[in-house]
Amino acid sequence: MPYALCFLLFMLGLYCAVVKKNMVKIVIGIMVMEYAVNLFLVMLGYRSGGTAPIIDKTQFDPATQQIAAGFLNTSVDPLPQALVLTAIVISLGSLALMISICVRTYEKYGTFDITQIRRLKG
Amino acid sequence: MKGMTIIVKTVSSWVKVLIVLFGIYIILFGHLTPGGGFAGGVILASSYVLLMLAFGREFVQKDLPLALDSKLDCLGAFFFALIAILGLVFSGVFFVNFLYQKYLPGQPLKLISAGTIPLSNIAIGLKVGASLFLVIFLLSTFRRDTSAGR
Amino acid sequence: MSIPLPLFIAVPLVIAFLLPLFGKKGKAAATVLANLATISLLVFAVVSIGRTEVYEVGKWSIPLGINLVLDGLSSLMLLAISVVSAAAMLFSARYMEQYTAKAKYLSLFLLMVAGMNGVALSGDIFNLFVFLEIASLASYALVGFGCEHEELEASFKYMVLGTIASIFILFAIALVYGNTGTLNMAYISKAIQNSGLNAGLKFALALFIVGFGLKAALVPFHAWLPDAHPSAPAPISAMLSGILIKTLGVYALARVVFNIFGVSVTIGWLLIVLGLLSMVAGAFLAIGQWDLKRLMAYSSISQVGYVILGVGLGATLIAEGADLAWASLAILAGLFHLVNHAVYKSLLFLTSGSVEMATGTRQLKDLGGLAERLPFTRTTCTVASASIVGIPPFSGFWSKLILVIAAVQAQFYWIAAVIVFVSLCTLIMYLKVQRYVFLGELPENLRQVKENKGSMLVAMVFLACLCVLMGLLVLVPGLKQAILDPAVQVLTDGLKYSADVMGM
Amino acid sequence: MAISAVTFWRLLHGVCPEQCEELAMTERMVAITMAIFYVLLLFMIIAAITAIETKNLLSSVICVGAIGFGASLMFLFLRAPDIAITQIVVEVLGLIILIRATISRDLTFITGDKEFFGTVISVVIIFVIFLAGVKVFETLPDFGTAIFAEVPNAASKKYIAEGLQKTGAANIVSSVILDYRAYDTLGETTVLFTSIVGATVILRKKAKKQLEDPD
Repeated sequence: MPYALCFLLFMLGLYCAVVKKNMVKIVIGIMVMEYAVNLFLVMLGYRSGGTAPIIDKTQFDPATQQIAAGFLNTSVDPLPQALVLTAIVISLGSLALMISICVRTYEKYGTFDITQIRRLKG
Repeated sequence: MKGMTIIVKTVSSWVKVLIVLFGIYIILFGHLTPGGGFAGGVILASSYVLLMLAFGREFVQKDLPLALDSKLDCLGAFFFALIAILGLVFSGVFFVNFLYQKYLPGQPLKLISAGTIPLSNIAIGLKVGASLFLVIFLLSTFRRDTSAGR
Repeated sequence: MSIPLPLFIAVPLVIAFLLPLFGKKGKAAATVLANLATISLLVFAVVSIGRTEVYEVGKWSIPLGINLVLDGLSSLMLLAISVVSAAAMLFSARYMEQYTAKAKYLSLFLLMVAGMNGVALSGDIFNLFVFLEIASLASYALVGFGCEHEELEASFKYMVLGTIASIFILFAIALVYGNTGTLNMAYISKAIQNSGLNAGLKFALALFIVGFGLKAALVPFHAWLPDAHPSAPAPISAMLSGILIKTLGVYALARVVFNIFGVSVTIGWLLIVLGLLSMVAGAFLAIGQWDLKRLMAYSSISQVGYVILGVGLGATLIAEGADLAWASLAILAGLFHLVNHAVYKSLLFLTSGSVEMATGTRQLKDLGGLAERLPFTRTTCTVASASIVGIPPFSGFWSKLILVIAAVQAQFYWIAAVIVFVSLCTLIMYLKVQRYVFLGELPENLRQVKENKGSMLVAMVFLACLCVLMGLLVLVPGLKQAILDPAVQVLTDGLKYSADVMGM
Repeated sequence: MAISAVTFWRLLHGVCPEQCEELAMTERMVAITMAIFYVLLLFMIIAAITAIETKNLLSSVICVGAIGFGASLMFLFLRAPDIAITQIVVEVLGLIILIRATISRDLTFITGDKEFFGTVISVVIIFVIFLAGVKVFETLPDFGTAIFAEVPNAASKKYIAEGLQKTGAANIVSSVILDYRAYDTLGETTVLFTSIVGATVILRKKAKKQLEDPD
């Protein structure tokens, strides 16, 4: 069920990116889609009642170099978290580039409305 | 735009130091606590963004010239790639954590541990901080130039 | 001597990181350095022909770490990427003098090359996504490089569709991870073989096809290409049409469909239909264009259709359990056409850049009679046109011939008919180009036009020679066995990929 | 009530010391967490709808910020403090970038009528894909049972068990992104570098110069 809600968020973003005629709104739609995918990835690695995948002093025994069994059995999946960190940075990068293009286009055309930005045919 | 009132200026010049310190802390302890090079770098960038908002753009230009900023951006990325290539040089495989495995194992849960991971964090922090500040600065200056032109 | 595989990515990356440090004064040095990078990549790619290797980055055995896989298909792609990028880089040395910020341009160019090399070599699905994003972001910026009205508009359109495609791909990767618990392509493939395709994986496959189809500009998803490719500077158009859509679209799609999910009759027919649609629609739309580069861009859609058709035909034949020889013939035709198209379409775009630089326009109606004024451009353009149309003995002829033979042998006579028909349309297109650009009356304002010299000529002649010689790739058995056959083998082996990678 | 307050405090801290382990496994705690997830998800969906439909661009951007902070809280409860921190700081900068782009433009309000027919068709298509997609999630493991726990020899199991020993980093996420999958992170840094170079290129003042200019 949480997956489905997350997918709903994704589809809302897709709707916004496809239907809206304003450049900033399109960017917003893309951002919403990115949030949804990131959330979905992290949700995949969640365990009910889990702990964060960070070992602190209480879970590590320096003498025996052993990690507490409780950590091994409850830690959530670190791999999707690493992926999401990468994905967040990528989305920030594409946001920066996209906004630059928007701002420059605004300077040229004086509008954010893509129905009026139409010099290219087809 | 000459910046905001004296109150904002005074407060932000104090807060800026704290933010920079916090950013450095997040970067340096990235391998032990939540955070890391990326988050820390963004925090560093936001300290300068705060200065820019409070004092105006010229002030920040004096503190951190744009040319220097873009050089830092390139160098940060270059250092990170260099860490990868040093792995190739020292251990024969790309991206080996050669420091941890060969030269400097360190103590678990201590600041100096994990070999190249803290170094990578520093390189990424440098790169991210410089580049994000650069893009925000460019976006805001660009707007002013065009509005002045009209 | 064997080149460590990460150098394919590390060399362009490091040089790209350093290039923006060169200011205005170091422009010449930056150009030389960037050219050295692409030429060394070409050398690496040639040296690596025939090598198969799995490289575990950071000494982490898979699936813990990321692996780079060099097999026949990857080395074919690397070869195509480095040939086109070396020529385009050489061409831009002089062509890009008309723009500012050349060092940044060179940096973005190399980043794009690094991204494509990363995609071609990656053995990890998420890593493939990351490098795909590098190449895509660099191309968005390069399309808008001129900062004119049309360029920004095209760049925004391209960027929106491209980003949506990337998000689809990321979502599909998440679904695959949720179903199989791994990201390594070989391990995913093995997990799918063990468990079969469930609804989640089918949905992921559909998302992959839409995502990569958007990147490859197959026909229902082609809206961005005719705007984006003409808007870019000519060498970048050559890179985009020549190789980017093939690496990010066709190669990645083939890898995912053949080696990870496994072919089925449905997927094969889907690819055939997409290919045929692209071929026919692209050709029809191209004939009506009056902008030189726009015409070539539509023709790219049509030509990518051939590649997808060949690959899809192969997939269908494999899935139906037909004779493997025919399937390999179809795939051979597709891949050979991919390489051919990379060479002649980039040459065509370079010649269009040469015409545009000499005359300042690319509207067919404003041009004419340039045959005497631009002799080298004219010759190279004719060679490339002859190749794309498929006149023997130029390269395009052989790949189309093989494709027709494969279609006839598989008893899809109507597909063979469509291929021949689209070739005729292509002939009309390029006759139109010849007629309006090089023949006819020279307009008054173009009397003073001079041929471009230096690096631009070298790049065009280099590619034109390749166009003539490419036929040897299938005619000389040794070359075919060394370059094309291993690539075909990778696709026909299909799911054996996972065993191959884990075994190495 | 008291229990939930304690739970909440512990949730906020992400890590759970041993003494709360038995508490953590109680169904009550799981139920509370699930309730929090639903509230946050609904909050994000409402914010998304507002962001999409409001006419004022600035409010729209601020609603996006609300989604981002909702996502950040969600990450915190999903035990991903690294991502939560990154999400918050990225959100702040992203908002600054977005607001810079939109604020004090001539046109902050969207005018013009919508194409009713096209909108309806898109809504229907997207709804159908949504219904198809919902079926798909039944093939995933149930929420709360991570996939890596079910797959034999999953890489993540080894990361958790051996990460500290093999890489020396106590933060397993850090050890994954900077050691096991450092190559991805190189790619990520490159993406950021590419986009910044691209942005400087797009925002430069003069793009073309006359060829006759003697450099």
